[in-house]
Amino acid sequence: MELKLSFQKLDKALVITLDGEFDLHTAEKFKKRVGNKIAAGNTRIILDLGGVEFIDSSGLGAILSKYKKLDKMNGKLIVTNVTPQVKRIFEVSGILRIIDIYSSQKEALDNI
Amino acid sequence: MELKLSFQKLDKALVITLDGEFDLHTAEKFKKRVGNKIAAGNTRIILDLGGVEFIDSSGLGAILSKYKKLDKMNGKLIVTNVTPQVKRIFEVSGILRIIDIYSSQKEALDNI
Amino acid sequence: MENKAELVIDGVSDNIGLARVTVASFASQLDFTISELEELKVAISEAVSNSIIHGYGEEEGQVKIKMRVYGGQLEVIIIDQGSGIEDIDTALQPSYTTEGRMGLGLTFIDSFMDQFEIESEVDQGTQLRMIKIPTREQQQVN
Amino acid sequence: MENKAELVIDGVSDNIGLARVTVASFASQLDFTISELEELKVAISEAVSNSIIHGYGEEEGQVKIKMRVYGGQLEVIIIDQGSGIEDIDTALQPSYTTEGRMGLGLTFIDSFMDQFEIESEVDQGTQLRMIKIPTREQQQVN
Ligand SMILES: Nc1ncnc2c1ncn2[C@@H]1O[C@H](COP(=O)(O)OP(=O)(O)O)[C@@H](O)[C@H]1O
Ligand SMILES: Nc1ncnc2c1ncn2[C@@H]1O[C@H](COP(=O)(O)OP(=O)(O)O)[C@@H](O)[C@H]1O
Repeated sequence: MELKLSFQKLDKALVITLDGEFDLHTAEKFKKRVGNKIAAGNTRIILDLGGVEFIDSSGLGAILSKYKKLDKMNGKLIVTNVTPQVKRIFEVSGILRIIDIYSSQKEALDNI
Repeated sequence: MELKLSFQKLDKALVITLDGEFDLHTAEKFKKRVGNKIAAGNTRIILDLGGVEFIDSSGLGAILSKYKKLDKMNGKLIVTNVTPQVKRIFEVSGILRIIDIYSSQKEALDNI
Repeated sequence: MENKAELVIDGVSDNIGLARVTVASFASQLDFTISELEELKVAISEAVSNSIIHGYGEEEGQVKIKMRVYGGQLEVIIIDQGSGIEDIDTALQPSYTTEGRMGLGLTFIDSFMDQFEIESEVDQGTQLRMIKIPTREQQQVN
Repeated sequence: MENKAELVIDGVSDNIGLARVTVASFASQLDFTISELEELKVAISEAVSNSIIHGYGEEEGQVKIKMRVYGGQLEVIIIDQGSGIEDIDTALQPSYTTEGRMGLGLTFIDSFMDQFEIESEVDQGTQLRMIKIPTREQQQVN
């Protein structure tokens, strides 16, 4: 049960694509690696969740903590390509009122 | 963990397509349903194993018992579309010396 | 027909995925939809994570997951011998957390399972019992 | 790092798939290839089937599956409290079966696992211990 992170640096933003399962076990790795990218000056982040097969409140918490961190720095974190399971978790948690979801990377880029 | 059987009656043979996992649990169902088809006069059978994701010695035993039954009746049972896992099990068991495997339904039909 | 199984895991986060996979595989003998199995997985993930983080924290310990199918429903009981919960009513409030987390685990379990109960004693441990019934089954019954 | 888990199932054929899935999921923390995981699943399937058919037959009983990862290898121990094996050497012969089956279960286990041992006592039960080591791991060591 792993979570793979890939990074793509664009002019306007850093796109981080996640593949795998996002739970307590993999949240640590996510927080550390994304934390490093933020520390290195990437304050506009698009999270592509198209490959996330599972997420629970630990995964959600990891995303929210990076959102808050960036928000404080006047940066931005938005999300794209959510699967139905991820969407459901975003809805039930109420996090949709905080983090914006876009249906494609292109749309996300237009709005970051 | 199920095994789905579908039947296609052709002029020369009955094609039985299997999908799922073929173990002790599903072997019973296979034996009963294929036994009924044989009793109903289908003595030339092509087993399409393209959808078999798992097989062990119980699944193999179920196939062999139908092969033997048909052999005694001057009928025939051949196999097609084996996945690498199934092939491996056929090889290690030595059953390749008894039951013929063909790489496509067409080739199987030409040889039944 | 009744059927049961029990999984005991070391209380480390590596094994949370194992718990999800095992329970979902056991549950597949009932007529759950894919999306119901997803909900079940979330509930299992939350409960096992709670036992690991809150129950055991830095301590070592094991988490027991009892599964049973009877009367067309799935029962899962998750047991730890960890720190226990002082005030269950407070713990159940959405956003309440003692560890700077989301405070959503028990809320998700409540949303995604048909029934759940907690028994807990401080320093003894926590037992969470959950029931899930396939909707297709419920419709047949009513 | 060591990690362990234990699955106990009712000894019915419905649960053989569950045993395969659980062990394969636990094993995935090591660097097994897909085809090694397939081999592992066959071995588990054979061992659990043996406990159900030969160990318990018409009787009810439970099968315990202990999994452990240590030193880069996977250990699986499968235990029943069934009829036991009278003569292990004979049971190990390819094609030997007492139930009109293939007599290939133990042969497959021997082919697909790196190591296995059987302990058995008549009317007490059978314990089968198996080890599998990822080839990629073995290559690194040698
Ligand atoms: N198994 C457990 N052992 C001890 N405390 C628990 C356990 N499960 C839940 N709790 C307590 O209940 C609180 C709320 O749990 P939960 O809703 O899952 O939120 P979170 O895990 O995000 O804190 C936890 O913060 C913890 O104090
Ligand atoms: N768990 C067990 N309990 C009792 N007898 C067993 C057990 N496992 C194996 N045996 C005996 O060993 C024989 C050979 O086993 P195996 O090679 O798996 O072939 P098969 O299951 O096809 O008979 C069985 O027929 C049975 O007599």
